[in-house]
Amino acid sequence: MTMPLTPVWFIALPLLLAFASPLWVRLRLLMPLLVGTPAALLALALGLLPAVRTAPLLETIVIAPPLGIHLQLDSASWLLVALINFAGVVVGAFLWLGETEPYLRERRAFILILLLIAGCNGMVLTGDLFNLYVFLEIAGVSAYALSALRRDAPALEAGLKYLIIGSVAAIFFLFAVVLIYLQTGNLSLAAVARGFSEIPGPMQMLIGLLMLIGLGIKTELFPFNFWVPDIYQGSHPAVASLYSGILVKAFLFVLFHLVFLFLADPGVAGAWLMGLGAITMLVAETVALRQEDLRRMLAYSSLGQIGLITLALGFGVESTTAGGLFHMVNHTLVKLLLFLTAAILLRSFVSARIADFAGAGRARPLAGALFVLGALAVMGLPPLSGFASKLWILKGFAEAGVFWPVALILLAALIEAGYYFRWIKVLYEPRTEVAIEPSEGRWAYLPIGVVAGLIVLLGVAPFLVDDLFIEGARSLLDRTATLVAVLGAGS
Amino acid sequence: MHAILDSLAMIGVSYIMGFLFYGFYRQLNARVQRRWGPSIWQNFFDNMKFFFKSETLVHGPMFFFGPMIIMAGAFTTVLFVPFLKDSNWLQGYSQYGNLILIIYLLVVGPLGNALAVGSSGNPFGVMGVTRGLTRLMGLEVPFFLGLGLVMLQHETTSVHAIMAAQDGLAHWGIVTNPIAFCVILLPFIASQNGSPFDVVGAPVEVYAGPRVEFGGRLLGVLMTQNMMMSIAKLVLVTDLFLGGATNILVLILKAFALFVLTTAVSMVFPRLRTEQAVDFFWKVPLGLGVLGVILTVWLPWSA
Amino acid sequence: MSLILKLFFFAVSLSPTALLMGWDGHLTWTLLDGVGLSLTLTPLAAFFLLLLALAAPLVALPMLRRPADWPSLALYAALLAGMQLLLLAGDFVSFFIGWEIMTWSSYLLLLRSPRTEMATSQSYILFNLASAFLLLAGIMVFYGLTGSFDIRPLVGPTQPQQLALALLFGLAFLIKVGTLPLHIWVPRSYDEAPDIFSAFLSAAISKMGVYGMILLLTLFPEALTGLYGRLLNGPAAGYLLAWVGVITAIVATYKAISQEDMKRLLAYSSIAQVGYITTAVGVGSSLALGGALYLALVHTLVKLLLFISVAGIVLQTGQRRFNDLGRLIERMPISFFGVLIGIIGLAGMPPLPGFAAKYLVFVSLVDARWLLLLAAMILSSTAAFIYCYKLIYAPFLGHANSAGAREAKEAPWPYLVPQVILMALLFGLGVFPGFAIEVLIDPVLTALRMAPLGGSSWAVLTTAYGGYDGVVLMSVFVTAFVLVTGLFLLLRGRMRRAGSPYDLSYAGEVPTEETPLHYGAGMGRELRRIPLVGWILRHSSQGFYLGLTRQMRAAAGLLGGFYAGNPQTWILLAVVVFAVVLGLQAVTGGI
Amino acid sequence: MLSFLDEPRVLHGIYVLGSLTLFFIGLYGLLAKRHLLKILISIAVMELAVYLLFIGLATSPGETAPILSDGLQGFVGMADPVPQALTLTAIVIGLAVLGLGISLAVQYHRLTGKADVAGLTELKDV
Amino acid sequence: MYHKTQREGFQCEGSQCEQALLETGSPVDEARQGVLDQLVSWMRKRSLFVLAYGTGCGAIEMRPLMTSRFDAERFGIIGAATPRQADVLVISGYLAIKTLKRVIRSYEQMQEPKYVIALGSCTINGGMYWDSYNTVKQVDRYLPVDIFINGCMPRPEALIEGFVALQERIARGEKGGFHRYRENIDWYKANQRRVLGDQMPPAYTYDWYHAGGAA
Repeated sequence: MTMPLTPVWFIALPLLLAFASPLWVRLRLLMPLLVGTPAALLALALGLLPAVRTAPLLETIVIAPPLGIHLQLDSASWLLVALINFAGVVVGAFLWLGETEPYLRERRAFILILLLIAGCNGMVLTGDLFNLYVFLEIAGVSAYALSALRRDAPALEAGLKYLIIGSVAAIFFLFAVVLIYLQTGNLSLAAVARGFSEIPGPMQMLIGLLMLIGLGIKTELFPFNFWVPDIYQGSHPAVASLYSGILVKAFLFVLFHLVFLFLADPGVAGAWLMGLGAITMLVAETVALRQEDLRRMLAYSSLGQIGLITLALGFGVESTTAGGLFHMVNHTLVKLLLFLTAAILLRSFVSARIADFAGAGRARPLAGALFVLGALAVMGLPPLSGFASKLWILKGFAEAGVFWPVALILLAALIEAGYYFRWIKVLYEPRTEVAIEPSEGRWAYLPIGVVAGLIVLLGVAPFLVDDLFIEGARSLLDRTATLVAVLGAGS
Repeated sequence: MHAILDSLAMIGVSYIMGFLFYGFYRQLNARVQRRWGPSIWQNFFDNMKFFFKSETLVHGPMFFFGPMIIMAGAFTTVLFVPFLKDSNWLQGYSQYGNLILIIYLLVVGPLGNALAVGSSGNPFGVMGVTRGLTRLMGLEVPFFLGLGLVMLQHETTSVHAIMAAQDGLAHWGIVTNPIAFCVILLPFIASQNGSPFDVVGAPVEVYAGPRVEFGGRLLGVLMTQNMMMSIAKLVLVTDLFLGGATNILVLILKAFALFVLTTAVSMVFPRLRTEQAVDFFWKVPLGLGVLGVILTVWLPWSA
Repeated sequence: MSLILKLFFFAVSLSPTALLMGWDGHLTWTLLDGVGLSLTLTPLAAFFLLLLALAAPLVALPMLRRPADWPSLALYAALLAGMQLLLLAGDFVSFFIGWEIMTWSSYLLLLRSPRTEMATSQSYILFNLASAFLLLAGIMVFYGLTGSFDIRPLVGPTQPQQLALALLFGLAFLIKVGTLPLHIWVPRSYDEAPDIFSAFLSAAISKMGVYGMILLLTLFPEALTGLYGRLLNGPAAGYLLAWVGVITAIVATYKAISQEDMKRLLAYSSIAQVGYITTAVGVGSSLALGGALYLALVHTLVKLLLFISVAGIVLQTGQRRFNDLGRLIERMPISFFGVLIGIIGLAGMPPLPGFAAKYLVFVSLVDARWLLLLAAMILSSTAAFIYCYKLIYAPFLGHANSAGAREAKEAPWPYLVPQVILMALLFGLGVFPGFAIEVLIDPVLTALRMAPLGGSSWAVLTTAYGGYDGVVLMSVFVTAFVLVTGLFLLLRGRMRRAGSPYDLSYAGEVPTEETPLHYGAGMGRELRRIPLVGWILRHSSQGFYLGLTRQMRAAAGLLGGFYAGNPQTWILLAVVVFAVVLGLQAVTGGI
Repeated sequence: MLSFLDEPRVLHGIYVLGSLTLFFIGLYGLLAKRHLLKILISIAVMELAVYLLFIGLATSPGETAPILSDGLQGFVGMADPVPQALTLTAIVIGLAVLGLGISLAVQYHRLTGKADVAGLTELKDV
Repeated sequence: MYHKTQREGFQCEGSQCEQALLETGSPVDEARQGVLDQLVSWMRKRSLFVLAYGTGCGAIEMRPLMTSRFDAERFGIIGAATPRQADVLVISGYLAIKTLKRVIRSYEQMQEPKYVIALGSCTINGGMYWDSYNTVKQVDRYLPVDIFINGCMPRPEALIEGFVALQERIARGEKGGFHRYRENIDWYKANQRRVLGDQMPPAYTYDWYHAGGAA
């Protein structure tokens, strides 16, 4: 039996494997499959790359015309898919090799993580508004459950908070979808995009706002992101790394995909998003200055980076968009690195309070060094990958002669340095009484090390991959090409 | 050979001028105070007595070498100041130096000696050194500003060139650049350790200051270099403002005139505290200097 | 194994030297779409590379002492790599990359010291990153103007553009060199850094700011003159810069005098020295730039020497405060000579090259007719004598004030070898002031299209305003010294060695070990009574930055209040935003 | 007499009003009630409002349910089937979320004895 | 008329040495008769730096010496601030035991050649303090006095006369008191110790003399 290697596997495979989990438990294949599934998907993505680079892959699974599931794998979504699955591999490997807490190595976690990956893949790939809602909810539900997995008070609290705010977001999003359908009679993204300009202005406005709030909560933009630090704090850092690395990226992609696709002239919406991004960035970085809890600090830092990416993508110029996509990738890598390192440190030092971390870097040199590397990368210091993407973004702004984002980005980076270096300093505080316990799970460093290697590699030689991002940016920005590809030349 | 003879002559001249001038100063001081005063050779006697003290206490190698450094600095300073213009004699090595170098050379020796003072371990000496350095800090600012005006006027730092430009009374620096002369006059007195600014070595206040531990032959060395250094400074100012001298008599005359002027100031003013002195330098002479700068550089009719 | 690693590391520290000798090419490395690094060695960069080549191995040698701190060594290697990249940069991207690598690796090295405090490390990294980000902003403006990252003069920029560039770049470099309102990171970090690394911080890293400033001048068609025309005989924009430099020098000098800790004193003195360099750059003439480069060279040598000597003292005595040291001259004679030569160079005294450098700057100020600046600079450089004296008196002379100082031994050889080398270099440069001009500085000036200073021989320093002969000066002085000492010893009479350090003339009293005889920390305290100095010492820009930090934290608390609520608040906020935007749209006529 | 109610505009207007009312009731509950279960119920009410709106507006009076049964081969005279299908899916999803939420709330109550949304204070800025 | 006490005893190592000391004049230094020596002596004579130690009421008589009325500077006599620079130590008046220590210290810090002039009766025999428990009666036992100037107190004119007498001695090349101090250091130290007990000043000079006095 030959199975066609189509994008549908990105969704189908994790779902199938997740629901067959009792079998894997029996076969003791749970952990290998947790790594293997995203790895296989990553391999699939790499295999599809040449094809995607020539033309977007479209796939429609017809249930009954016009009902069906449209999947669309173009250069931009390919980046996201590859990223999501890579992150899945890393986190899976960390959970497997790192001897983490048992509840993360059980069947439930297995199912939820695979569901999360499937949901994210689906969101990125789908060409259909309602499916988008469905995948959004799949990802959402699995995320709520993942947060609460530890089942102690903080975890349950995080899960509940996440669930409440996430459901509200989903309702707003659903509302927007309903309105769109009622106005255009279509759910296919391309078809909606074609008809979107014919919707009356106020209704467009209303839809836009609903969409903005729904996705804004999910993408963690400023006035809607107050829940984030609580959730990141309550969840296991490895799970938080998935949120920050995968989930938000997928939502961000969706947000901009919709903006660039629906609006013939994304200028106004782009300006709004840039403004939101800038505010998100500055507010988050500022608030992070006072954080005494490692996980919260990383959460705020995530918010800041999301703001930066929003700012870059909102500008809608090829070079900033490519930079923004690149930064997405870098941020995922860095947050994987930081959160997983934080997981290691938390295991050794129990508390996440800054005061308890004094001297941790001296007691755990490798973890300390990795944390420092991640911090340097997240601040965009060369020769690490964060620098290359930031430079790309800044260059895009400079080319366009718009300098206020440059100033804000640099200001935010400075504020960011203010707290990251505070943590680094504390990590290397001279303190003699740090008990050096034998470190368990040395293998946990392997996936982190791979990520660190990638960060350095992408920082030193970003030219290896920059074509991908340029193509991704083009396909994200080029509305007509997408429409033509999906709907045919006549549309 | 000529160079050696010339150098020896310069050292000799400056030494003789030194003790005679200071002898004169003591005489004059006594007469002002209605005393007879010591003989004009008194400084020579004092100096020689110290040179022939049969015992000299040292506190260690650095203590010994300090006076040697200051003496060598004095010799070097003297040799880098041209005593005469248009003459082969009494030139030393002045064509290899310049005004700024001389100003700095004036400080080299004292700083070398300050090491000796420090190594003696006597806190009073170090206190004196600090006061000296503080005073130096105060006086150098207007002093150098005045010299800067002169350098600007002649567009050179070479003392020879400045001297050569002052042919005839009408071209003397004191005539062509009176402000600069006024600016440097008081700092000059201070740099000579003259009376209103002589708190550095005040016996009552800091127990003789930097010299507190020096006795015997080392003190003799210090006295000698002090006299020579004074003469070097006098000759320098003579060169810059009084047109230099073509022969030794004129030199002595001019330097003596200048000396009398500074002496007159010294004798009538009471001693200032260090910080008063510094504050004074930064107000009056420096203010005058700023005025000079405004007049010569900033105003539209100036070059 | 460890020996091989150490040898390898030492070889790494020689890499700037190798680069200086062997580099004759051009290397490019594509980074991104449209962004490439191009590496070339310009004469200006070569001059600063020379400084790095001097500093790197001399600092590496003491760092290699057992037990080696491997992370430090690795970071030091990264630092060297970054600085070489910075110097080789032919375009701003590689310049910036080098700059940033230098920043973070030096920061991490700073953390290796057990004494570093949070405030220190934070101020170090924040100021340096602010500098880096200003630089990046400037680079972006530059890129916006020219469409390329290559370092080359602007063609026909308008005045606002020039001003924007000059401000951004200028501020970046001024932070790095640590001029006045931006200096507060310097003293703390130089003080608390690992003792040996302080030498490198002061000698090499601060010079990169100087390099940047001179590089900045080359970006504009007419350097500083093009910006706001001329004032008297120099560039008007430079007049401002020069005052910044001089005021920095004055304030830092007084702060240095009032310090009670050796390394902090040296830190303030570094600020002051770099202030002179800033002034010289501000004057911008060929004489002044020559002076600036010369000062940079001398300052590198001198600060290496002083910091390494001081590191040796700290290592052997465990003390770093002036009050706790004293009378080390008998126990650490070589270090004594190191510090002695160092302070002579620092004070700019004639036989050593510090004088040549200062001479050039003074003359350039006279040439530019900026006499007030000249006076201000003299104020600072004569006041510097006081802290120079303090620096040699308090540790080496006077009385030993702690057990550590009483029982110290001479520093180990890895500390002494660099000192001896540096002393020899300083001495040689002092005797041949023209050597540095002709071999090191003139090529740079020629490359910058300025008149070379020239000179008839290596012994002579020549300017249009007159010069001096180092060989004659040195021989006269040495002859005089030998003669005087010889004659003195010919005089008859006994020399009597004092019976003990306490054999002092002390108003008939008998001082003992308990008597407070050491004047170390108190030295210069009475300067406070001078109104101007008192005013300077009473004021600090630290309060401003503390206030800024407080305000930032307050803002963080305020904004953090949003994040402290419960889900209902969050939803309410979202709904309110929704309603407000909708309402606004309705009011403005959208719906 | 009440036939004007059958006019699509009026009917749709009623649907809109009704569902919006429901939506705001849900929103009120969400914002004002403090018990966790009440909040979850409010969310369900809000969701319900959206479903109702969708179904209501997508169906005009007189259309039959879009069920392809014997003899009916095309979508003639039927309501648009898509909203129906979508709403069904959404209800399922909503149910799942609600179920998860209630189970979390119950667990939380068992663990801490609290059921107040304002009592979720374990996670906060320090 | 001496008041003998236990503290200030005359029971030294034999009254012979004491007697011999008192009778020893100041013979001309045999070794110093060359032209240069005469010249040097003449210079020394013309320049006397005085360390005026204001031990007692004599201090008040020292001041007019330098003023316009008496003008000691015409003899080359001028004050010195520190013992290191001084040639002459003037003990002006009675010497309390507490002061003695300082005076000895100051004297030992002076560089040779050095001379001591003692003013007033108190330094000779205790004067009006003849029965005081804490006053040194006979300074000559503790320091080698070159010139006593008697009177209570001597007027500045007398002081000048004393100085001139000292100058004549110096010009003649007579051995100064410091020779005596050097040669009889043990005796002097014993006397001093008897008075001062454990308050003795440091033995730098003693050690130096015993080491042979060569650097």
